[in-house]
Amino acid sequence: MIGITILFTFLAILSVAFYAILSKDITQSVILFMGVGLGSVVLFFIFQAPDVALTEAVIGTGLSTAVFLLGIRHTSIDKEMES
Amino acid sequence: MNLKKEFRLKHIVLSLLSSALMLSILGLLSHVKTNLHKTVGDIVLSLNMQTATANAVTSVVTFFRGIDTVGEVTVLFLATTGIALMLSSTQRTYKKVVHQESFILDIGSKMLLNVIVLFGVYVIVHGHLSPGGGFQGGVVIATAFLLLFLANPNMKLKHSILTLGESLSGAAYVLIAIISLFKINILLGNFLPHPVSQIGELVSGGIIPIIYIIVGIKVGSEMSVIVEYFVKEDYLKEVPHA
Amino acid sequence: MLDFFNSNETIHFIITVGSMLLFTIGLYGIFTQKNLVKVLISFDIMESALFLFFIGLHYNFGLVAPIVDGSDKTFTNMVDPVPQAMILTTIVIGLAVLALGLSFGIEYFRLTGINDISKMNELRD
Amino acid sequence: MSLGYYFLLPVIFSFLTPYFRKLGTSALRGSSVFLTFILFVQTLEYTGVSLPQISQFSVAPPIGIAFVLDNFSLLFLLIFTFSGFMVSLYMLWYFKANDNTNETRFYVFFNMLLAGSIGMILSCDIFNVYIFFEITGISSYALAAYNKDKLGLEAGIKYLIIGSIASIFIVFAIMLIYLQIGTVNIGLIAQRYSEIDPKIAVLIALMLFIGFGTKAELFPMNFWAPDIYQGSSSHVNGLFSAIVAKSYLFVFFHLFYLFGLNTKYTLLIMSLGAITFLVSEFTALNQKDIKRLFAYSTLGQLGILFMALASNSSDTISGALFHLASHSISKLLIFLVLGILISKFKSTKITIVGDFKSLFLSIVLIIGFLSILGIPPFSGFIGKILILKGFALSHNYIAIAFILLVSIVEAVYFFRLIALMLDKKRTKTSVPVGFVNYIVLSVLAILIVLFGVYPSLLTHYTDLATNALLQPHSYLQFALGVGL
Repeated sequence: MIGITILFTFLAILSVAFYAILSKDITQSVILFMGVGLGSVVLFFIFQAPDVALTEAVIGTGLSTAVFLLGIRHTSIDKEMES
Repeated sequence: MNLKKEFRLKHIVLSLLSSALMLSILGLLSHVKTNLHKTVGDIVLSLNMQTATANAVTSVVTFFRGIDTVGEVTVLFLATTGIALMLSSTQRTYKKVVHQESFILDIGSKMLLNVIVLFGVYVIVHGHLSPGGGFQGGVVIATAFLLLFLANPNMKLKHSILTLGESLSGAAYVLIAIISLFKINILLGNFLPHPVSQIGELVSGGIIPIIYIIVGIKVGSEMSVIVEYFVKEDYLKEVPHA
Repeated sequence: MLDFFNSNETIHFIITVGSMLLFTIGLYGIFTQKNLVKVLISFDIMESALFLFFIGLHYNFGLVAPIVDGSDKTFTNMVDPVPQAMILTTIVIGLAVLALGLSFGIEYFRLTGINDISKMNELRD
Repeated sequence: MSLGYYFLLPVIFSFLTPYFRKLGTSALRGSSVFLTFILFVQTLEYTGVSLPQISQFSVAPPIGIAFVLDNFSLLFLLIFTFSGFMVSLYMLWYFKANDNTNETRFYVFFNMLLAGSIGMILSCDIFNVYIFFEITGISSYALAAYNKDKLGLEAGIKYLIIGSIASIFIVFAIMLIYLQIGTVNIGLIAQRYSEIDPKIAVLIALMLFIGFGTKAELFPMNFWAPDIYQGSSSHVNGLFSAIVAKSYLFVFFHLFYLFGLNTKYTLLIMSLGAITFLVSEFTALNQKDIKRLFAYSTLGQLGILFMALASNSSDTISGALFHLASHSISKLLIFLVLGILISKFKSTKITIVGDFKSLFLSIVLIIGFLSILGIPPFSGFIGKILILKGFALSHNYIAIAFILLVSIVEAVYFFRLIALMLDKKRTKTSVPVGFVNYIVLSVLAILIVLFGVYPSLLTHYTDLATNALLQPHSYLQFALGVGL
């Protein structure tokens, strides 16, 4: 069971990461990037690394996404976001 | 049209190149050993009982590789200073966001703040017993402030208190290292009593929980400062030069 | 079928291939993306790939997290704690560098209105 | 004093910087001078002590982390602490003459840049080296972008991106090492490096080469360096050239010899160094920006150092270490003088060296130029001649011919600068120097002349350092915690 969970989580992470890179919309790619973090949290938990999982959850998924979302408004020329 | 084709071609070539590189690395990685014996980690696990810390990762972070953590805290401090250098508002003017005071939002966020801070403190204090510790708990506390900022962008943190917490906790960490040098002649040693029988209790492990609490205060205040700068940058738009 | 998936060799194979593919995606992003935020995201994806690789290869079936609870007070049959501590450090450093880079980008965008790293070419021969 | 203070003292000073600022600007500046002075004096004391020395943190290595000082790192420690002391004195003038809004933050980065570089050369744990690598890196990104102008920020962003790539590869290498040997202690890795599967060993060497080679400005990965130098302030360039690049160079060659890579990759590194030297000197010929010109000059000198340090023969390495010390001092001198000129003329055109009127500055600047070029009686001459002598003793005549030929190219642009400086037809403006700068610049110039006239003052240390590098037996013993 664990093996299959690992396999499918990896597939999910890979597809999410791929779309995060390819997406034209920066906001979308930030949110998708958060998906990579979430998948990593699941995997770290399976790999018996709860400390790393907690760190990845609060830092990789939580705070860095927040920092990105707060920061991108001032680093993009998107007209929609200016209004 | 032609340009677009060229662009696509470049993408294809680059992706082929990077996948070729990675495939070769992958081929090499099939030779990696995966079940090692007698690693440093095994020695650490066998020694870990002496530190009287239930969580081995915590004892590695704060004790066995303690100077790494001093460096890590310093990296965060440097990043905070750099962000403050970049985004500090000395040279620009901000306009105040017209903020409609919503009673429910205000009260709700303040109530949640207490719960989140309490959880952060729990994570920090139980760092040596359960997963978590100073870094994680500090960031949890910072996210509580993020919530407060999102509810009320005009809020201001007291910078003098944050600077105090940041500077003094950092200095305290280094001072603990130096006191230990005078007490047991080893920098960053565990100079407080840590009987093995206490393992699993809240007060156990000598200086290890104290270090994690200090790290928690430092990380919490630094991350709050980072969050505040980014929120201010985002919400309080600059007045265009007339 | 389940036995095949539940062997150490298989999961180590999945971890190696998966994390290296993730690494490739990040590398591809660095090569092709022009927006500074996306480049930073690519860096983070590459770092995540390395973390998964490192932590994953230290996991074998039957090992538990390196934390003792009340009843059983021996540190045996546990996952290696040193890689976890190292990854913990690296995650925090990664966040620090990322936030610093983003603040550089914000300030540069405020001055010039450029967020495209291929157009940052004031400095040249 | 325990070696740990080399890192802990700058850290505590940095943490307390906001409070020094509250006591007044002079307390802030004074604290940095005091700190660098203490570190320098302490390093001078270590010259009379039997080395290696070790001081451990928490647990004895190889489980814990320790700082080990041997003769090789002592030489670098002397250069770093001396350069740091000189720059902190120079900053006393700089912030009086220039905008000092963000002075507090500058001192934080300056102290930590020094501490990170020193930590990198002292630590005997490769993951700890990575932490110091990041500390130095973040300080230098912030220092590059410190002025918050267009050029500075662009330099900062470029430096950050390049630095992140380098650090990812270093982390990868460390992970592979841990997976293979199960340790991160440099002494233990060096002992067991031959046990690694040869294919993985190649991969590890490649990753370390990319990571540290990028930061040490070696040929295929040094395209970024001139941009950074052009965008940053001149005194920051002095720091980059005298301290930061040298610390990455230290780690590169330390690991190169400890892991036994010198048996396989000598020719590769030597040829890459030669290409660095050739390309940079030719590109330097038609530069219009003075900081960029000296960036290329720095790259060229680093190229010579790579050639000589990788050469595997003790005479050449000893000469290279002499040249390294001399280059640090000379480049620091040049960049500090340029800083004075740039803050006066507000321009970075190459012509500013012809526009000033100050006998003192002209003399020290010419001393710096001639020393880099390798004209007697200055220290750069001794450095180059020792390298050439070393190559001659190991019958490597191609390298000798190559260095001599490319040095002619170097001479072209240096003499062009000197001619510009001595040109009587240009309108000259007098430049205020500042009291403290008279001391700093004359100390640097006197050292250049002194090492040129009495090279034995320095060759004593470089010979010891070469021995420590090529016969690392005692270092390895100490890295495993024997001396405790």
